[in-house]
Amino acid sequence: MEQYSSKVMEHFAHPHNVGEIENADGVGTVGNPVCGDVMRLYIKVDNNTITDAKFKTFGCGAAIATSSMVTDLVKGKTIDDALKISNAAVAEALGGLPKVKMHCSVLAEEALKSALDDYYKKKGIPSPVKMPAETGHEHEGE
Amino acid sequence: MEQYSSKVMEHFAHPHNVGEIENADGVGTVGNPVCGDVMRLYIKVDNNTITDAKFKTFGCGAAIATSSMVTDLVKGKTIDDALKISNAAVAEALGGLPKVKMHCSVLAEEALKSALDDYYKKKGIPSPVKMPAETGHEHEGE
Amino acid sequence: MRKVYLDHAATTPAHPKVVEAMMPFFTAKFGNPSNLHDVGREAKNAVEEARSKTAALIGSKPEEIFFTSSGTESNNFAIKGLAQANSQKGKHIIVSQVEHFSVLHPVKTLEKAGFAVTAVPPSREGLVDPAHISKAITKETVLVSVMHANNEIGTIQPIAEIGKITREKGILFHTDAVASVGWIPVDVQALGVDALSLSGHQFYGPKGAAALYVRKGVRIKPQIEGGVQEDGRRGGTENVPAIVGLGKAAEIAAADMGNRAASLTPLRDRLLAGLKQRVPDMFLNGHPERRLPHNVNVSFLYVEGESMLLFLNMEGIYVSSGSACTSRSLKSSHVLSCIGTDAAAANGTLLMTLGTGTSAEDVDYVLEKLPPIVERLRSMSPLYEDVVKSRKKT
Amino acid sequence: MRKVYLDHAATTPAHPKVVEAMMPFFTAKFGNPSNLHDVGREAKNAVEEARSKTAALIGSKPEEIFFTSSGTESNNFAIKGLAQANSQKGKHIIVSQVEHFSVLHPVKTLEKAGFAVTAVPPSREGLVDPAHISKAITKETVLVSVMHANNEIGTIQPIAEIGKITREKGILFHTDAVASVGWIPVDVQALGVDALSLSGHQFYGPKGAAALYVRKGVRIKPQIEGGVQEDGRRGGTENVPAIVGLGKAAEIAAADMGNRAASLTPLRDRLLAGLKQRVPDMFLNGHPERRLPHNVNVSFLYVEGESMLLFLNMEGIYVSSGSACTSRSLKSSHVLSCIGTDAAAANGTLLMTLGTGTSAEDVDYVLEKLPPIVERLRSMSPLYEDVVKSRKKT
Ligand SMILES: Cc1ncc(COP(=O)(O)O)c(C=O)c1O
Ligand SMILES: Cc1ncc(COP(=O)(O)O)c(C=O)c1O
Repeated sequence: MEQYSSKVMEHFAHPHNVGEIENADGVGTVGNPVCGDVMRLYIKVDNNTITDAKFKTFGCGAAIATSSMVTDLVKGKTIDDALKISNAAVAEALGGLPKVKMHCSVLAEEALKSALDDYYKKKGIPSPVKMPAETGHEHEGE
Repeated sequence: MEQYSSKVMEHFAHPHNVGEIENADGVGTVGNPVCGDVMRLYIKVDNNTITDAKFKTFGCGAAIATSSMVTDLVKGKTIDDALKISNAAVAEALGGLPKVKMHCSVLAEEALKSALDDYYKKKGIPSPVKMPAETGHEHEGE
Repeated sequence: MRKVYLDHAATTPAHPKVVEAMMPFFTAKFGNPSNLHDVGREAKNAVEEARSKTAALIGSKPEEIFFTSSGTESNNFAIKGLAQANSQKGKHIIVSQVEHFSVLHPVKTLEKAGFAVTAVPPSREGLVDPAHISKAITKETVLVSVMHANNEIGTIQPIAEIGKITREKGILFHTDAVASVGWIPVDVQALGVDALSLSGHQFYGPKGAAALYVRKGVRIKPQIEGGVQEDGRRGGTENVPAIVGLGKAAEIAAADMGNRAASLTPLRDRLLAGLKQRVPDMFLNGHPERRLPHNVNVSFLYVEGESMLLFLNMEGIYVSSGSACTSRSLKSSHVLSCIGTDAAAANGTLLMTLGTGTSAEDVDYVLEKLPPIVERLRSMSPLYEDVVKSRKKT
Repeated sequence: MRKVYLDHAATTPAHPKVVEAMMPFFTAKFGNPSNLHDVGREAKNAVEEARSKTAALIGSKPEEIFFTSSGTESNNFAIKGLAQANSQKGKHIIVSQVEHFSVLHPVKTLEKAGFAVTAVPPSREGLVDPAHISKAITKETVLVSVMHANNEIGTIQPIAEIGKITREKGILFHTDAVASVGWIPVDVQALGVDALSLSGHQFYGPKGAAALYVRKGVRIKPQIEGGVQEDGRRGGTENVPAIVGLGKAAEIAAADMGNRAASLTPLRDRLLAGLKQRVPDMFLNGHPERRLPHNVNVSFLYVEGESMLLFLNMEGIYVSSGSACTSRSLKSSHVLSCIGTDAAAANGTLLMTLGTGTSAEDVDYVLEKLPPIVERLRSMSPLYEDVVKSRKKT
């Protein structure tokens, strides 16, 4: 495996926005403990703008760092702009991810989309959210 | 390969009885340069006793040492006793030989027998010499 | 900061005396053992001395020891070499499901080449039942391979019992003793095995030297071909310094053997008991008693292994998550899944393996640092959140 | 007594800087590269640095280098791995007759498994004619393997010419460059090869570390299976110290490359010319010009190699008789017999290979000591006796 970037290690060691938001406007939980990663993302939306985001993650170093980064990225964005955040953008903001850990950034994107989807549903608005294609985990070795 | 004994190295470094005997009473040449060993043994016989023996050998350390030893062993022996010298006796007198070099002692026995055979033939006596079975070289590795 | 290396199942440092023994063979005594001159002879003698010492550690004859480059190579050599050389007897192989991949993958390769394979499942504690082996044997069975001790969960198998069965039936028996040699007594006669793998870097020898014991008279097909080395069984210029180092490590282990288990077992138990006391929702994997004296394999619910490993690393504590040899793999341990550990829990597994230099203070340092890490990660875990909430409800 | 080691084709001492580079990795930095913690990371980084240095020596990308334990293993891996992974293309292999046994034996094993093999004969000087390779190619040909330089007779093959042919026909091409890497420039791009073997101990690196270059995109079947190491291509805990040493040796060789051939060639020629002057009935084996700069392979008529070797040994001169790698074998060199050297003469062959530490004084010492040894042995030789007598007659 390639090494984690210092940015990844920073976000892993001191993750931003850890926690829950009581009565969140949107919550998304994605992943599967069997595969080793579960992310839950909470958002608070005010006037079409994401005013707060928090997460809880069960997973590896990259999973925690991407969760931290994606919550950083969405705060202050309109929901339309938030929808445009791709996994590549999350990975890039972290200074890159090891190839075998790219799926963590996909999971972060999924968690965000899932939270936004939940927001639309709660609002009763038809959801424009398209979930990214499930890439699956690249299983190294065996 | 096992190591040569110090006795072998002694006889190899300072072989006894190297040379020719002019007008020898018996000469035997055995072996094949293709296989890496040729021994020629000369004997001088007086009154049924081997009074001198010399050799020339093309071959490895063990071939030279066994030649040296077999000539030592036969000197002073009656031809009947000389006929009883076996390859095992030559090897033993040298403190043993590496397994892959045992064929050299066989060659030494053959050389002696061949010289004795020649002696009988020159004398016009029916030869009682039985040549030892050709054991062939054990080829190690490939 | 204190540095506590608890990953001895992955690799050990070479013993200082091992390094000292190796040093001359890089430069002053650098010969190739195949050469007849003094420079080669010196190297040859050193290799043969190491062979004797390695043999002495496991109760074999020197000429039954074949040096290889790793435990992985020894296992490949044993499995493929024995099966190929004896296939006239039959084409059925029996292994346990908890073998190392360096046994399982060669077995898979043989399967593709026409061999039939039975993989016997272990118990919940990782034990292979000799009766299961017995039942699996057919007329076609040519080889049984069961590891001596499992490198992940530490369970020690009943090899002598299995050896009795295979001997009775005239079937070849190989054991992968890479995880146990040097840590607990291993004797090929007592175990009744025909082949046994060991690896130097697993017990304070150097990397690059390992061995396969093959009982005299047992046929094995060379896998690295084209050299007269190792009696024609394994080609390639011998790694003389590493082989010398392996010999030295074997000598040291033999002398220290009584001491090793005696001093490691209480430390292992201190670590496990301390963790149990401090961390809820945690359990031991493997057999509680029949286990390697330096092995602690525990699963922490609701947290993931790599993140624990990385936080421990920041504290100067070095451990493995999941399998010692495949911790770069995302796939969780096949051993844990074979013994029925829940997949999510398996993802929260740490493997801590102590060494001869581990002190009680080291253990206490881990007991101080690890529980808060688990706690912190649980506070970030959605799985834990769900559990807490559901507990509150009931 | 002066000590003159002229057996560098058998093995070289590790360069002092190589040993220095290796030292920390036995104890202080002893980690297993597969581990994610800092101790493992440190080892992993060292291995990757060594990979880059090794790649730089032969003009490849780092990710095209796979570390093994010996040149023999690299050759086994290349031949079996490439043939097995690409057999859908065809089952015909072409080699030269003068390949090392670590190529020829795996080829034989493949032959037993259903491959067809063409072994191309060399010229009297040991050269393989590219036209012969071209002619031997069929629709079924999947792999060609011709060594870069012969370890016994020193002949350097026209690899780039053969590479052009194989490339044109889309056939895989492996070269065993164990005898040449580190001594003469080797560039995988210029040679046009898909795979190349090299071995550390052959050029001042340590024993136990070697490599196989495999061009990116070329499929190869692992031979030592069950590990994630070396990108899943070659299992087994990496021999970190030796790999670091190989990297260092590669770095030193790359820097010193221009110098090596330039300083060795005149010494080689001085030795050969001096012998020719002093010893009658003697001839050079191999190509007079297209040969390794440090290789002198000569046959002395009427005397046998081992006895010369042993007498030289007593004078502190260390050489090989016949094949560098199989001098424990009684069978005389297959290389000499392939190039048509008379069998009796082949038995009187000495292989003297110089090194970077060899001086003109060393060469002169050999020129002083060797001729009387040959003379003495001839005086003891029945073959020589016959020749002298028949000469007298005429
Ligand atoms: C041309 C050639 N190939 C392969 C080998 C085998 O290499 P190793 O000794 O590293 O196994 C040798 C050894 O001398 C060699 O000269
Ligand atoms: C039980 C077992 N077998 C085989 C191996 C492979 O040994 P090596 O790392 O020397 O290749 C290991 C490695 O940890 C092991 O634990």
